Amino acid sequence: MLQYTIRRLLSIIPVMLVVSIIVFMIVHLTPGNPAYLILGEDSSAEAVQQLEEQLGLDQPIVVQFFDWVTNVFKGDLGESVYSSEPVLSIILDRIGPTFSVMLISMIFTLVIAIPIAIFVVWKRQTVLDPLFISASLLGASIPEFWFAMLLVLGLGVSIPIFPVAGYIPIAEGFLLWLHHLILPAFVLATVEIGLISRMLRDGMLEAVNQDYTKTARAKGIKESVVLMKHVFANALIPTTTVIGVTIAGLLGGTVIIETIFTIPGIGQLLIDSIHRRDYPVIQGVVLFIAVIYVVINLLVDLLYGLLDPRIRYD
Amino acid sequence: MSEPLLELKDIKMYFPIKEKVFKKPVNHVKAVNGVSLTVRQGETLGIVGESGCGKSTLARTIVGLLEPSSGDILFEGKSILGYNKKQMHELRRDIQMVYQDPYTSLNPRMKAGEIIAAPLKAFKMTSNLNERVYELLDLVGLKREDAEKFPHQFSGGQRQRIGIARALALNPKLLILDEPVSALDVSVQAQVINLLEDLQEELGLTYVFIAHDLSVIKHIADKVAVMYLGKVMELSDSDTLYHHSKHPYTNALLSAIPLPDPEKERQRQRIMLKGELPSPANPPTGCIFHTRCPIAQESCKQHIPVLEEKDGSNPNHQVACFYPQETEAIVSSN
Amino acid sequence: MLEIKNLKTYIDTENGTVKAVDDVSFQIKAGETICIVGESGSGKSVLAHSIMQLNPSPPAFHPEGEILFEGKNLLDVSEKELRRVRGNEISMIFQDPMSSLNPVFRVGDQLIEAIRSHEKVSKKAAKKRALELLTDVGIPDPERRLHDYPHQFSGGMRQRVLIAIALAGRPKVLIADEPTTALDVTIQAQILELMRSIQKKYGTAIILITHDLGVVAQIADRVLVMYSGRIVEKGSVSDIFYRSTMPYTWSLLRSLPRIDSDASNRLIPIQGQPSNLIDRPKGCHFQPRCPFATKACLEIDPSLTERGEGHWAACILSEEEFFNKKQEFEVNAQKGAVK
Amino acid sequence: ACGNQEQSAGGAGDSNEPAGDPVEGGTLTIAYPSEPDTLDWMSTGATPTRDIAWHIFEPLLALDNDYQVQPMIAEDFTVSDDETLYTITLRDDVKFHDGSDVTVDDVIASLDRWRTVSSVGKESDRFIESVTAVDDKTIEIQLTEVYNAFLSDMAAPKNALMIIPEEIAEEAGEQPLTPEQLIGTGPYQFDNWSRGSEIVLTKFEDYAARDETDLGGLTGEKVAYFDKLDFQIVKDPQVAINGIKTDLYDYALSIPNDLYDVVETDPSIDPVSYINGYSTITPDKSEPPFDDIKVREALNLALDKEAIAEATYGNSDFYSFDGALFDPEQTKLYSEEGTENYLNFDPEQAKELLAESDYNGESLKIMHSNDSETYKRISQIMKQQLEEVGFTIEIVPLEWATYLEQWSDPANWDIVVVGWSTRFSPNELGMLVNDINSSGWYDSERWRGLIDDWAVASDDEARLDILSEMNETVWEELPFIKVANETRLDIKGEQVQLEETWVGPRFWGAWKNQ
Amino acid sequence: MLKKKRNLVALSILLLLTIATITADVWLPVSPGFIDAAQRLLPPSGTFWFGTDHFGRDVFALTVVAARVSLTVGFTVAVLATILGTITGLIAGYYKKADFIIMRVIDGMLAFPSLLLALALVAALGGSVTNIIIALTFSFWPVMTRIVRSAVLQINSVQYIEAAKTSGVSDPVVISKYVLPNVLSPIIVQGTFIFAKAILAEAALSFLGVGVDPSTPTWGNMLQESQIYISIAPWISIFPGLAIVVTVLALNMLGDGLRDSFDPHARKNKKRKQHFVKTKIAS
Ligand SMILES: Nc1ncnc2c1ncn2[C@@H]1O[C@H](COP(=O)(O)OP(=O)(O)OP(=O)(O)O)[C@@H](O)[C@H]1O
Ligand SMILES: Nc1ncnc2c1ncn2[C@@H]1O[C@H](COP(=O)(O)OP(=O)(O)OP(=O)(O)O)[C@@H](O)[C@H]1O
Ligand SMILES: [Mg+2]
Ligand SMILES: [Mg+2]
Repeated sequence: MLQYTIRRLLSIIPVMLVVSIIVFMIVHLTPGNPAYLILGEDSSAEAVQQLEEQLGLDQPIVVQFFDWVTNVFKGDLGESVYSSEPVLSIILDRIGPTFSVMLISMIFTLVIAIPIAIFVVWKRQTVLDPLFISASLLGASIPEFWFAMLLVLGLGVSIPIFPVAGYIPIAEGFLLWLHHLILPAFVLATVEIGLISRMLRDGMLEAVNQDYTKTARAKGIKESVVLMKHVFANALIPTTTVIGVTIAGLLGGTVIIETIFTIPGIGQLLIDSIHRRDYPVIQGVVLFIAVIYVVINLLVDLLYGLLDPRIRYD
Repeated sequence: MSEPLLELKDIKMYFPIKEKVFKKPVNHVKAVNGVSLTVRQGETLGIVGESGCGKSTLARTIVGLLEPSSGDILFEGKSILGYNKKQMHELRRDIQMVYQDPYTSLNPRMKAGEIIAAPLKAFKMTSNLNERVYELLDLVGLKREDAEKFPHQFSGGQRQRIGIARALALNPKLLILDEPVSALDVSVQAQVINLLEDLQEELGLTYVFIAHDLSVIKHIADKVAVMYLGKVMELSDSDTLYHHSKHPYTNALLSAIPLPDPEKERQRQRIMLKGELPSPANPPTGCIFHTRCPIAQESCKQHIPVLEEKDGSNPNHQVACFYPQETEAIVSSN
Repeated sequence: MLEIKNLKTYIDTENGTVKAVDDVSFQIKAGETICIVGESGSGKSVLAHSIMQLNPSPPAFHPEGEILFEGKNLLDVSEKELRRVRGNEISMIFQDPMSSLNPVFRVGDQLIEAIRSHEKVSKKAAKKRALELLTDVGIPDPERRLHDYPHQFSGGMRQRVLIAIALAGRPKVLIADEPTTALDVTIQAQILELMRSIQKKYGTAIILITHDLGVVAQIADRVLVMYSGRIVEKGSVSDIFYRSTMPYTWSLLRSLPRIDSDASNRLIPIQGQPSNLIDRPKGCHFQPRCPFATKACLEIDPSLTERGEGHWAACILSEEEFFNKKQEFEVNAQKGAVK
Repeated sequence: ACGNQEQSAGGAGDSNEPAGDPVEGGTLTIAYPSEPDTLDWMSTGATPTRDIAWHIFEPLLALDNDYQVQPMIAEDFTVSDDETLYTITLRDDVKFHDGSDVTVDDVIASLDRWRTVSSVGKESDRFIESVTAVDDKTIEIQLTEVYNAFLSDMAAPKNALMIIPEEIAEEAGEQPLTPEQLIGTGPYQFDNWSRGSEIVLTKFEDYAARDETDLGGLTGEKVAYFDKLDFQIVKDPQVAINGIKTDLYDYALSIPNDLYDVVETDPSIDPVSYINGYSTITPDKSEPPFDDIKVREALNLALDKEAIAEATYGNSDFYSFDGALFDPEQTKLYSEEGTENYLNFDPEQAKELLAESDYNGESLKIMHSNDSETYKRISQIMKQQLEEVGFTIEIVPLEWATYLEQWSDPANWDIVVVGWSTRFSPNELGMLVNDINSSGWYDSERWRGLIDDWAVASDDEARLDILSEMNETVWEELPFIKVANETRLDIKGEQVQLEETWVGPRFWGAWKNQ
Repeated sequence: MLKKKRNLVALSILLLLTIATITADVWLPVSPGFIDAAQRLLPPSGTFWFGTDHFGRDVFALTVVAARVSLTVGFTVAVLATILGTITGLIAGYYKKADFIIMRVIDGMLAFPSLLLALALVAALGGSVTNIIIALTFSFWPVMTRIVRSAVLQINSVQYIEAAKTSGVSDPVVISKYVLPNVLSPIIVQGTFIFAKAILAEAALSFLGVGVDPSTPTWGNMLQESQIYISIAPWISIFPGLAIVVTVLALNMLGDGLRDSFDPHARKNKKRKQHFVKTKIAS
């Protein structure tokens, strides 16, 4: 198991390399130049050139790439072109809010999706099922910024239950933190609830007809227990996969929510850095997201082993 | 006696136990662990044995789906293992396989006619394609209209016939049948067996016939190999085996066959095997059967018996046992 | 002890209503073994599931019939009552041991769950009982095995665990649906032996569904032959094997390759297509495939008639007629040679 | 409100007289729509930088409420009779946020930096001969020739001559100041900048206010009532409004004018408005077709500025039609003369002119930066209007960084739509002032002559003449086409008391009622 | 029966929309982009069914015309991502040797925020429909690859594939005639899902200012432009929002229907299959 984990972690390297090359190419081939941006419209050509030299942007792109990769291997992601802060510390500053939203939205998703799925499977022969499918689709087909706006107007302004925007670090109080996260997390969750409850439902419907489910029923166990224990446990593998991909996707995909709720997260950081052509930050963020992605997928794979004892990695 | 068509020489097939790409295998499943067999033109070799003893693996090795870990396979005297893609392709004309499961071995989205035509197309034998397909359908006792039906529109026995027609399309010399009737209900099973027998007679086919059911094997096979944990334990012509089996495992198998006759059945003595089938990843030392053998001796744990003839009278009867003993024939000669 | 009266189990599908069990009646006494044979899809499993009320419903429903267990009709009792019966009074072993254990829970937990679903016992006591049960069904080193997952068990061991689960509530009736199909003969023999010893010990009534007539010959007291959702013949094991008066049963037996006879005779399959449970032939359901069918068979749908003490068959032919036809047929078969 | 132009959001100004007695303490939370790249007010003319930086930094001289140059860090200043020697004395007690006193060396170093990094400073630099410290409170600046714009350049609120410590000025050189280098003399000091989230300023306890009362604008007595100014980056105006409604924010900038009605009807929100320059349509004059003045005339005649403004700005309180280069409020810079061409709208004549020209319907690119809703809208309406007279138009919205790069090559565009914030001297008229490479390639003897005249103009009257001439030149040569004067709409919570000035968001002298 | 009706409804909605948007120029009374400041922000009425927007444009006309780009983006992205994903997925699933390389690249692509790509492309080349399509294709393609691959892996050891191989059928034929048709169901479902997601993604990109050029109406940029009016002129955002929701719903229904209709015997087959496969589920 340990060996497997290590090996999987090592497989980050090829993924990283692919990601690095792509991101580096994209970032540097995109028009726009931080020197220009920093110095503004009226800057002189010499000043721009000087700044470019200072930032190392005058080097051939291959040299820049190797410099960067070498530094990354040494654990140095570089510094922001604008604030000169180390990229890593910028990312760490921003990851808190993003993780918080993700965490709460995942909790929402699970707390809502799981009972819904179980309920629908329980009532699988009734109209509830097609009704549910439509509802889950609806959740997934509402543009999220639109939904967020409506929610804010409703529950933030008209009936001011929740703050309309902002993020409070958990250090300043758990309840405050939570209070600020509920709306954004809920918006993110609506999309996922549809997806995950549907996955879970499909998995459970598959399991519900399996022989072991009949065995459980034949023991004389309550139907609700059969569903919640035997059927549910067997539907978890595909669901976990989806949750894994979803979490990874959330990392890069919370931009809109972060914008609407002014949460200073990774998504905002990424989009701001792109607009500013803050190359080291863009590269750092993408690399960081990729690492998290690989790690989450690894965790998901390891979780498989817990969820299904038949899957073993050793 | 006819020429050997297929010769297996000490075939071993080990599957590394590993889960992911980077992993070095720690151990191997010794699915087939040194099997040598000869099949002659026109005869039927039956293979029986416990579930998981390596029968299917052996079959898949013969048709080239698996590359054996060691050993050699001769077809018409030539080793086929070194064959390149093209030669392998040519070889497929001669060796065909019929699968256990009549449903899963047919592409559910192809019509019966297409399924049967697929090998013909693969070998570009497309002249008179339709005629040939009809001929094959006819051969296996299906109707022309059936060519237009999808697999799910057939009964189990009919599906198995499609599988056989597909296997026959290229006029193969050798047909490997991997439990072709296990999934079928007894009456359907009878249809398929009859068909196979007729075809053998008409086309002079050679069969390797794998089955669980010893009654079926007895019915169809000329020669039977009894496998246990990747090895052949006893090899003999069918009559001899059913009447004079010598290996304790064969004896146990035979004694466990329930007879469809309540009176005989209730008088029978069975040899109950103790213990569980050992794992093919860690087969027991010495004689692999010693852990369950009712007559195992201390020495069986150390030494490995070879498959050889024990009874001078019958050179075709080979046993891998230090203490071969004939049990009372379950098959009364009546 | 258990009596099935005119049971019908129909299943609604897109293509029509499947009459999977159509007017089936039989009864079973304590300590008795009944085997149900019949072709694939003739409704054996549905019948077994009906007794336990395990058919998914909808689409399954019972337009008619009673399942009387100790005087109560299981079709009428409350869900709660039914749960008490399930596992406790009547338990079932499903067709496939490989998939009938939940792969994600430990074997011990599944067994303990079965025990505790009926008896209010402590976990510890339940565990002790689980150990006993595993020992009973002959699993070596049960203490350790409790902590294993199903995939760590061999097929035979899994089957035995299922039996242990089925026995957890000390049921009065045990229904086993093809418990040995997936196993090879040596393990099959072990399992049958086990069932027999349990029956002796607890006086359990066993309903065994199987394709394997050898198993029937070995274990059954009485046999029910099903065809197309109906019982077409029932009687003692020798009635069926030696004195069958129903062409289907007779054909079935004839189509077996016999290991105990040396003649490598050609096998004699039943002609024609298996019956369709939605749209059944007119008259006798077996009539299109019956070698003895007459014009009358097209009209009359025969019901079970008594042919001897406890021996019933559904055929318009009398015992004598049947015997004659049989003779005639065999003579013809010999004459007509191979075709 | 003080000196608001008549057109300013109807009635909005009246309610915004500070009411009650000032309350000390508390935090003012401001929803700011975009994050500045830097807070170095000297090196960039960007509005976000300016709006925040002027709480931290102070210039030597500054404009008052009437756009008059007044001393700020300077105690006073005199100009010699030949108008080439400027003597500036410094106040005694001014301290930097790091506790050190402001000395002449700091001022000279700041001036030097200003001359190299500030676009306005660079303009002045051409005329500066020497800068000398006379004593530790006095400096003298000797010009090479008469340059009458020098004082207003030094007081310009854009790329300002802000005073920073000598070491920092030297260390930073041409590069923008880093957050650690943000040491100024203003009433608030830089505290912390969480990128992407907020910029926090705290009250500077040792602030040395000027003696006179608040002069409006950027000078006079400044009192910091708040302990903290918290500029939060809030990109979405809807969020900002919601935030004010729910007391999350106290003040929000750049609210779309269309939302004025929402704001006005809500008693908890007060509107704040002030002039904000104008948007322009600038053709590329180096290449066909717009190198041909006829085509430019056709362009001007084809544009119905009233329709453009209405569809762009919505509420008519927020725009006014005026072809002048400066705002009417800027009395000394304002001249209406010469703007007759401005509202000429005659599609028929445009068609004729176009027919006479060499333009043959080839597709023209309108480029704009996509971060501004205004440019986006103007481009779209313009497209419709231009196509009506026979132009073929393709709109190319670009992200700011790309826009900046594309902008310098005439091959990339034919027309750009870009906004000009309020300017305080012709020297600040961006692309008309700098070298022809950054002016949409406007190469005009006439215009250059006027700029030179401006430098030596002796008095206000002469200047107004030059300004009229400038207007005329612009509307005849059409280097760019002005759309309309814009008024910006900010909003604040009703409890926030502040004085409205042309400066915009200026939070000294402001307080929050409890 | 009920299902069939649902499919019919879904199909009619989509067809109607497609036809309406293609022929819009013919039947719409005014040019949909026509700006008329005098008619700004009018609520829905007899003349303007969906009201007017901040430019005085008819929201109904815009919604209809916007379908053009939105459906094009959705359709093209779905088709491209499906084709590319299916090809790579089939290859990765079928050839063990190619699997590792392909999957690492795909992992890299998956881990790569699509937003960055979209932004980069739009920054570099402008917000053209083509660029949006490229960016979205890149982000949906790897997901499709993963799904197809996993389906192929499942089916790889199914006997009819082996049977085909032993019959001498060549790899390309096995892949195209045996593997592909049997993994079509998840492909169709995922494909329609991508269609829906792409429409939403285009809207999201517009929201972030990197969508299709604002002078080309799309549902996405309509929503984006209208968001500040949500409290004063909600109709501007409600109708394009509804259009997205209805289209996505219809599509998903159609996708489900397509999957079912693709194999008319799906239910029957499934039962039979289970019946036979049961004994083979090994540990
Ligand atoms: N691809 C493989 N990788 C690893 N192990 C395998 C593989 N294929 C087969 N095995 C193992 O090899 C052994 C022999 O399998 P095989 O399928 O040949 O058995 P069998 O005799 O055909 O059994 P059955 O009667 O159940 O079909 C089993 O233990 C099986 O798990
Ligand atoms: N849920 C269901 N929906 C529709 N038809 C069903 C359902 N369950 C069973 N059937 C049908 O009912 C009939 C009887 O099935 P059953 O499983 O009882 O057969 P069986 O006799 O047990 O066959 P086997 O010997 O193959 O197990 C079959 O035709 C089957 O297709
Ligand atoms: Mg096998
Ligand atoms: Mg069954």
